[in-house]
Amino acid sequence: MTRASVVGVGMTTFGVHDQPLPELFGQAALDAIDDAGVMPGDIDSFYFGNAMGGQTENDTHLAPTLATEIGLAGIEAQRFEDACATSANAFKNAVEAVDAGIHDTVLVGGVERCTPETGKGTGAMTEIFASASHRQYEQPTGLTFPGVFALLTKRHMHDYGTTERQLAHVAVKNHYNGTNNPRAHFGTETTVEAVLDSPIVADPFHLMDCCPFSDGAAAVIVTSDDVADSYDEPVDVTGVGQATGRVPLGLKSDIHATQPARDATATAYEQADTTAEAVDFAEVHDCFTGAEILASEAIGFFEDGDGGPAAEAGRTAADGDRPINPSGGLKAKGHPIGATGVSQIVELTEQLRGDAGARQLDDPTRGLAHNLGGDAATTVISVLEVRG
Amino acid sequence: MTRASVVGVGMTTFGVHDQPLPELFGQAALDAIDDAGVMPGDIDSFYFGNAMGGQTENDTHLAPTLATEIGLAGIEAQRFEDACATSANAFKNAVEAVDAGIHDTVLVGGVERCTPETGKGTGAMTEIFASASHRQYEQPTGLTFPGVFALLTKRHMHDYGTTERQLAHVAVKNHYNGTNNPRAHFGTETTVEAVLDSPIVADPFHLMDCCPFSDGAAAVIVTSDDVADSYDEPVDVTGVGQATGRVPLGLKSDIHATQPARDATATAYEQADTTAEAVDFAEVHDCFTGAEILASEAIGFFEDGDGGPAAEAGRTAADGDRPINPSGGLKAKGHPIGATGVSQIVELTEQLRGDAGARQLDDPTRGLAHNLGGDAATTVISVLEVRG
Amino acid sequence: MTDAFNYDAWTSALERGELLGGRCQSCETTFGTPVMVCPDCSHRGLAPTPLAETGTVHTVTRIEVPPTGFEGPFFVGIVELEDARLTARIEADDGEPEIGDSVTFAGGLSAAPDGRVAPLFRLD
Amino acid sequence: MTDAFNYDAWTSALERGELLGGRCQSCETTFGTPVMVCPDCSHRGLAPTPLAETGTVHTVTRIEVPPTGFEGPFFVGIVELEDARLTARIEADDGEPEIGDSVTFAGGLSAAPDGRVAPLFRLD
Ligand SMILES: [Zn+2]
Ligand SMILES: [Zn+2]
Repeated sequence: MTRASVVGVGMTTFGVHDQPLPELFGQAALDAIDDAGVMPGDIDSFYFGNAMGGQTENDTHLAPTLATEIGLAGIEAQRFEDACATSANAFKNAVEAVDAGIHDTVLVGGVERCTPETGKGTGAMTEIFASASHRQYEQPTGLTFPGVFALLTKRHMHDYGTTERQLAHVAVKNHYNGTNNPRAHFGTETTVEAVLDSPIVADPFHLMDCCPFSDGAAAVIVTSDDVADSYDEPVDVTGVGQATGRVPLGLKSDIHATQPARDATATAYEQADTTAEAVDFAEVHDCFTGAEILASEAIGFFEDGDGGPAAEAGRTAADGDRPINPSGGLKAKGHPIGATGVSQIVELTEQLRGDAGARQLDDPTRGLAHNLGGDAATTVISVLEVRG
Repeated sequence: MTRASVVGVGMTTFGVHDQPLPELFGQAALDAIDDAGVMPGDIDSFYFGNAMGGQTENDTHLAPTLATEIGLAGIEAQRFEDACATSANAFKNAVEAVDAGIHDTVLVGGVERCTPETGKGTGAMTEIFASASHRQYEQPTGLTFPGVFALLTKRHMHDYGTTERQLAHVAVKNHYNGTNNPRAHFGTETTVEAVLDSPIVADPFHLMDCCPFSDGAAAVIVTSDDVADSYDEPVDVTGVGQATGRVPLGLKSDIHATQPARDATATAYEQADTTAEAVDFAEVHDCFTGAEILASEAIGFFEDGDGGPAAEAGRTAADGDRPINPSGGLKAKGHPIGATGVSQIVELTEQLRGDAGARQLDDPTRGLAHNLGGDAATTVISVLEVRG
Repeated sequence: MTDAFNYDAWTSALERGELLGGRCQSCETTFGTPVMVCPDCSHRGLAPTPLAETGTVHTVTRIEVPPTGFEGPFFVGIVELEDARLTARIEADDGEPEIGDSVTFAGGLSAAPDGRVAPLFRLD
Repeated sequence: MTDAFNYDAWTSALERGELLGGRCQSCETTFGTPVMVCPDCSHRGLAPTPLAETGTVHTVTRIEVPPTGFEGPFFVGIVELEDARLTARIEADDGEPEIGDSVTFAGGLSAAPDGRVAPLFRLD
């Protein structure tokens, strides 16, 4: 069952940008509008994601400012913030709105600047990212975001025998995929040895296990199923699930299950009337290599504990049987927080249209996006399909 | 036409609180749940507003943390930020969702801490509030938020002859109303002379023309019209409009029209099939006394230019013909940014139920809430009515 | 489309002491600051154009309680330069700027703690 | 309901060198940190209860790149104290704490730049 359709996509390169947030977002949004061929007057509402503009740039209340920049002043608009799941949550709310008939056509997008262009260095950004962990029960320990996923991954390694080498294979694969993506932050290959030789950030994660700080923007035009027919290349959204989980970490039953991802996946598969087996590829939230392993299990691509060996065996490569992150993922494509969720929708759309250029997979018909926030306590899962 | 119903309300006192955001919010949310008598398992989604927790307390990704605190871990959740219109926008999205059948019953709420309990003093908070004005074209001038509304109000004074004395009457009336509200930040009366004798913050605004920095939380349970019948005291939401406007100020055609408020009001009245004349009272966003004058005209309570004289003549007092801010408004009740929009819904609900105690108006049947963000570039207007 | 008129172009000009606005190449309206799409007619791409250097005060306030890093008091106003408006600092040798007063552009002012420049006008 | 067990009670105890958890008065589960509603059974109001002072490392990481204001490297882990878990600093005289290692509560640590206290454990 089609819940909504994506009829236009736009995205800046991810990397280092010195433009203000409104202009950076404007590039992606105008590209999405042009790609769809939508008349601005036909856009009913603006679902916007930005995670940390207040902290990094003293810039809030951005929705009306961005709308003005792209000629949509006056439009209904709302800004979402759900840590790294920010713009996927905007997307989920937009899909629900057009599915329920609240709107016919909406603009969904996100923007973020995380590089030193904001004036903030690694220590300050590490502190800002830590704001997504529990203020009272986690931040005072000095826990960082690499540290959060390190805790989950170390327990996964203990329980299943996942190795640092397997983690490194995730980075190697995603860097390779990034070389085929002209919008990727990193366009160079790496090796298992280079990953393992890079300095430790939070063990078991080396620097090369971590996604970069990136600047960038992504936008999509979402319409209702019936309106979609009037557009050239609609791609259908057949399921969107979202769930939260317990915070802080000490309250979770099984820390590496990333239970919200499992709950959201179950919802999305049920809506789409599909199963993991029938999903051809996925874009998952590989903020750290270990996060991709956990995600590959949570979305049902592999049994629990098989994620590490599968990565090492090349099963998640673009030419493997379970491709994950053909875009390069957060690791190589980059991770401008509030833009990441929608950038996954852009990648799914381009792959399903057959428009993905050098990184095009072999005729996929169904893709999944997995975007998480915080310690995965917010996770959004979206299933997109070639229009039937 | 009923779009949704409010079946439970909860709110902390507004003032100075030293609890963490999750516990402060928890008080209001559990009170709303108890007031409704809703089973936690019947709550489908959580629409949450917080404007500046990242900037004031390095606390983001709050929705799952707050859900955990009140026993709702796992629930779908999303955080909104639209400056001072933050939680009214959460409310608007929630009303749309239950109206369209996406959810049956949702929790909507907001929380904020703005007092020096966060560790931030007046200069730092003034800088944080300025983040809602244009980063590139307004902040570098040193423009503050009192300054923004001072610019609008000065032009209104020039065009219509509005006086500082009329502005002061707004403060006097709202302080008086606050003495009848046990949850108000300020519980003392003031005088026109005391307002005019208080130091200038940004002319024409004296300190006593400005709302305080407050901490607090507010929450409501919103259900679909048909589910509402199973609750004791539903109050119906018959219209919710939201609109944005141009940013920065230099692009607006008529700066004191607060055009988004007029657009959102038109939408809300049309949905509710009503007019300003048929609205018995309003809670409006009086962050500064001048803002209440502009709002009273934008919502159609008075012709343009008549807002000042009407305030001076006592027409907006609780016993006037057009009562505005019987709660004391932001000026006396307080303004914990992300909680303000929902706290207006709490006041409307209590007034329409006849539960407002010493500040109860004479049998009102229809009330309006006006909550704006930034320079009014986001405005949400809600119309609530006694259930027919 | 000519070279985009954007924040970088606007602020670079201001740092050089030039005040540029954006002129819509379709409806010919001039705006005091850059914007990617014309707010009046939805045309994309405004062209940089020198703004009138004298104009009037559309509205003004004296900020007595400034944000951290700024020294108060000072005047901020919206100035009207032919059909364009923008937010600016206004200085006066004595007296206070009032609505309708004439002002003249006096360069860029770097008063913000991060060094960002704002337009400065002086009361005539 | 007894006096609410909240952050203030938890952190005040930690500052005195006491480690309190919250015990659900309905399902009797113990949690390492306060929460207003029992996550397991939805009962309201956990009662403060002293946590076991020795336990095991459930998971741990060595933070080499700390946030501003913290001095690295240091170890952060989740410690398991009977049925309760919480996030804590772990110190080791030599060697590295590993999953399954025994640890003992060693008071509150004020390492955060804002002075907030965190539980500190030492490797046995
Ligand atoms: Zn034009
Ligand atoms: Zn229990």
